[in-house]
Amino acid sequence: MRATRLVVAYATLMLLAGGAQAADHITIGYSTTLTGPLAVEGEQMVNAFSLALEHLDNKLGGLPATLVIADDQAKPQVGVQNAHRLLERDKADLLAGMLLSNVTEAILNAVLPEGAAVIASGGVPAPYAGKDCSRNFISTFWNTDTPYEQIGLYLKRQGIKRPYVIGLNVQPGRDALNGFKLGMGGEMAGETYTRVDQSEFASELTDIRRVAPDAVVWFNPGGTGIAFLKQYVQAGLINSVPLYGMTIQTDESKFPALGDAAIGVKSVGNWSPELDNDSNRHFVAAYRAKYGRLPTTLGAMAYDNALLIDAAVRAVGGDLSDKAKLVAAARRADFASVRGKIRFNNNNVPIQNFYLNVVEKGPDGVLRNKLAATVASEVSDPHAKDCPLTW
Amino acid sequence: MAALLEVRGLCKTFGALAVNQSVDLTVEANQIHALIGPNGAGKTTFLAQLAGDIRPDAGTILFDGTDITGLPAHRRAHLGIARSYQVARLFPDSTVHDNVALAVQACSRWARSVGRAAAGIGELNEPVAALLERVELAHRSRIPAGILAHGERRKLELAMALASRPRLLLLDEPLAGMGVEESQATVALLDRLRRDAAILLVEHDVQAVFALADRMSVLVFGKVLASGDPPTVRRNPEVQRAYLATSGEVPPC
Amino acid sequence: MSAAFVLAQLLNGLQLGLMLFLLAAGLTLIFGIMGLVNLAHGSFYMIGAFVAATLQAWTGHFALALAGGVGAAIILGIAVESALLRPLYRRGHLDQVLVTFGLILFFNEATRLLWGSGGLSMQPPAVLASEIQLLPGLPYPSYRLAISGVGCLVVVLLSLLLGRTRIGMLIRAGARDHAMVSALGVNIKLVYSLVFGLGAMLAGLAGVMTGPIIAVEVGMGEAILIQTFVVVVLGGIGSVKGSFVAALAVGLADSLGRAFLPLLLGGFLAPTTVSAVAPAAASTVIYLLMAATLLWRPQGLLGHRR
Amino acid sequence: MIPRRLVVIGLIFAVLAAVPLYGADYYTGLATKIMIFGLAALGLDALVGIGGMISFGHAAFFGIGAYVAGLFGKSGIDEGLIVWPTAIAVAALFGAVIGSLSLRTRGAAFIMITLAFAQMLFFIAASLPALGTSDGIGLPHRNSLAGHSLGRAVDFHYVVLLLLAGALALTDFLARTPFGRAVDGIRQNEPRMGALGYNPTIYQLACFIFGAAVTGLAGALVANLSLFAAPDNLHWMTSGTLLVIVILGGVGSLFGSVLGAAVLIVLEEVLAEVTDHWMMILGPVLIAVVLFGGNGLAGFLLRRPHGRTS
Repeated sequence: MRATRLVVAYATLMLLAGGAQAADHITIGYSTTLTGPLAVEGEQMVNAFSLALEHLDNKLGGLPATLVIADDQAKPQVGVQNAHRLLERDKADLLAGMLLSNVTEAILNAVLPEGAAVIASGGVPAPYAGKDCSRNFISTFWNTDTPYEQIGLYLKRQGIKRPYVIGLNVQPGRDALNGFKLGMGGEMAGETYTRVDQSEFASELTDIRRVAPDAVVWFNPGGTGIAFLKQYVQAGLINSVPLYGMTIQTDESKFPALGDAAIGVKSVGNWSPELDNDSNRHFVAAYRAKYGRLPTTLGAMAYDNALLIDAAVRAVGGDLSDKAKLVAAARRADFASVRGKIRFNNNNVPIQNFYLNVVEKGPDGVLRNKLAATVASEVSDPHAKDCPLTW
Repeated sequence: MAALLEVRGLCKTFGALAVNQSVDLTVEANQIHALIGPNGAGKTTFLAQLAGDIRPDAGTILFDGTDITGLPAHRRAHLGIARSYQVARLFPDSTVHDNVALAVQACSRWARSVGRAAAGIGELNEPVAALLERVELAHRSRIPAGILAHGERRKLELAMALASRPRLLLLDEPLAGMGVEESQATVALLDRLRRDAAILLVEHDVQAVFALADRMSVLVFGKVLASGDPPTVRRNPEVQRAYLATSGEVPPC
Repeated sequence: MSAAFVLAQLLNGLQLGLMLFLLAAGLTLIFGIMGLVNLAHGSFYMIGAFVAATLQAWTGHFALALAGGVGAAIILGIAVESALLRPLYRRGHLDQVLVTFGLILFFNEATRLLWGSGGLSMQPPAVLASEIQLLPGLPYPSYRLAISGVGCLVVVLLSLLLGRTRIGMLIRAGARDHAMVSALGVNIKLVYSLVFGLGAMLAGLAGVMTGPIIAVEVGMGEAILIQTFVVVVLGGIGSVKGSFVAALAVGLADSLGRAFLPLLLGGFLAPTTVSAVAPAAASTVIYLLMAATLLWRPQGLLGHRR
Repeated sequence: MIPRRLVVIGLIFAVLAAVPLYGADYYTGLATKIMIFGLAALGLDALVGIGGMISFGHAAFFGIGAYVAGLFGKSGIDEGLIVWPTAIAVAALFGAVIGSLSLRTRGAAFIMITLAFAQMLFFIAASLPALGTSDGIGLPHRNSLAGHSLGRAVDFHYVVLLLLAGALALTDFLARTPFGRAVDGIRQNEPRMGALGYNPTIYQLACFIFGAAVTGLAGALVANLSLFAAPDNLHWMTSGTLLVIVILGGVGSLFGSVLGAAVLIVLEEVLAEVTDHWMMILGPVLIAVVLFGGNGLAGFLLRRPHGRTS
């Protein structure tokens, strides 16, 4: 009985104090994958996010920032458990990071109903880009079908008639290939999904040879994707049938494992280290100086993630109590994205440009993605129309 | 009267080694039939085939007129064949009492019961007490079987073999490792058992064998050398040459 | 569907089968002789590949990489056997499973600590980098043929070792009947170390050989380990010959399943249903093969009842 | 005098019951997770510790339970009194099929076959769009119990506590029935049991099905905890984790599963915060426990040669 009265008294006190009140400190709960095959991507994200914090003097929107990092082990259930720990024990003001869309979806399912704010830089689960879009969630990245829709539109313009699609048999893989079909339209020459642990693709490659398509579109961002690409090159197919995928499958973090097999591979992405703007030049140079290599797309997204939070917190004057207000501020925020100026759609996913990248070996013998062309400008993702939110 | 157990032409080879070569053997009801022979003669393998642990390569086993050659061990047990083992491992983690209780419940209506804790079922526990009394192990009933002395394990084996009220007991060296007194008591017990069941007895203690056996067979190199009542077998010159004469009176166990 | 297509798919299956055999041969002997359930067998595969990839990056020579990778697997294998696994032979399977499970965690994480989580690149030797025209209309990567060649060579050498040498016969006898080896009075510790080293060597060889076609990355051993288990059970524990037959069967079933199931299902199902069901069906083929075989022969194709 | 075993069990449950009184939801959730994994491992301990069957594919039943809850959630049925018994029944059914096939072998082959079957289910779950492939199936919200919402972490915690206590009591009782003793006898000496007249396979299969059912219930609960059924629940690493819990807790002790789960989950939480390379510590810890640990935590607490010796 006494306890109840205490709680009531406390609540009244808070109400009286109420209204906008600037916090004196901000804690970011950062969730990503730091063990298993995807750890390499998670490390890039943490590196880039930390770099941004350094550039901002360890402050976000003027508030001294604490970063608490949690490893989701690429498992949805671990991600959910971490999210609860970050929010409840570490008193995180918001969650950031996020890598795999299925882990993100589980986390969003768990924390959004409780009113938490998630300002992320990972893959957006299709439902949360569409009908389940939320005022408490925003991401600097994309949902996987968007780049593939752009690949489809691009290949159609290039006169491709009979593409063969091959994807990892996971939900993002199916989303991606459906996105491609949406952009491309028409019949596929073949459609194959591969097992998550499959590292031997001889059967599929033989099938591609049989079908003789005029292009192959692939989705396989994990370690088995490296095996696929190497085998595609070894089978001599790379010279006869062009291969297209998204850039994060063939960027900096994959070069050590791919080696020269990556040369000539074309991909579509929303960012390139060669993008010419102040923020990007600063980011790429600083990243290279600190970590000795070029950043990856996921790193760039993580850097944007920190800049976005910084701008949002500044916009609400340091008041972290109203999470929806914070996210709303983020979507309107004027921040110096490494992609130049970007804006957010009604579903809180960026409207952004897409570029064609080609892997080449520089004069120094180092592999890099060469920005070859702009594929599309100011692209909205295909789910935005399903999102009921208006602003 | 028909024989309780009738074995015809039983053969078993392991690789190149013929362990049993066309063994014929008959055990009458309520008789003790001793099976003797030097080490490695194939006696244990023979018992294992009767009990169903090893499948013979050829031959038939008839029990009470039924062909049981292809039956699994547990089905034979239900028909009334019980077996004791040469190397007694039993259930080392369970108490002496629980060892025998397992044997008692095996062929009772309680075997698959999940309705009551075993410790509270009188129908299982009373026979256990009686059996332990019978083999003089009652005082050891609460200790794990794994820490029993060798002779005590033989007694426990015997109690478990008796638990199902079998019609045929296959005993593999029940006296091994027993002191003189224990040995005498067990011989007396086996002697009394004759009233309830036939016994096929593999035993190295020749004195005990001659004291107990109604009939005996001599197994050498997997073949039955002689069969008959003890005096006849004892007089058989081949037996004397092959077994008794070469290895002395009492073969080592 | 052309004959060349079918033939190429058969070659794919054979090559996968031969790689599986390299892993399964050692595993089945270790199971058979020592009664040891070794979950960490895939770790030797991984270590072999990592060391080879590193050596290739340093020296540029494939042969050196091959020798180094296999050597590292042998050394690690013998070290693990004598330091950790020896006390386990007399313990139950449960303890073995847990210790080798702990070893997997350790090796994976240690590898990540040493080499980072990005994985390494390994290239085929220059002479084998392209594809060759096997038949008109049948180009095939020459490195894959080389893998099959190495696999066949190992089959021959292993059968000579097991069939013609005294130590080989001991190993075979021991794998068939655990009690036999000690009965023969040989130095059992030496035989155990030999067999374990042999198993680790074959696993390391498989890792080095597949390195150029897959991603050399942490955890690569586990994906293939479970298929290897299927091979060992299917062939019969302790039987190298059985493992050979089963490895080819599993390799063919897996490859052909992935190649032909979609086409087969496409005959009577809608394309969307095929793309939904075929991957699931193809990935269960080898397990169904195993279940069916066990119904018929619980001891495996060439295994002995034990 | 109350037996020490009961005192220990009483203390464990008292601590678990007290967690929500003192901790935030996060700690309550952690304690709930410990109980759910303890329950899953209890099912496995019935197999391993009493039945002597080392299954390396027990995550199959954990996953089956989770997916049953997921599929019900998707179709809008969220009454625990319907979902949980169904999860138990479906897991038992799969247990019957997998068990009867696997029990055609023994020893090492049994270990590998159970592993292979679990992998098969993993690949089916991870590849079929109807089961959500890699995403698994989300539950819109937690199951209710007889119409009462379990949305609050505390309520769910106590329901899991009761289910765990019930399952532990039932398993403990069954182990003491004639049937349970027979299963234990088969673990100790299978040929001898055959000679006594038991058909070992029947008893082992029944034990296998029981263990599958218990773990199936745990699966339905874990889906409720994370509002998610994921292929990960079926993965062989989860099977390994369950075995680790059984060993840590003490094989055959039954209640030790809860202790094992507590130690492993807390260790994972603590180590993961110290270093990303926590598996490098966990691996050797595991090896040390197996080599030098005696019979796990239960063995340590009871200081008896074997957990099941009465």
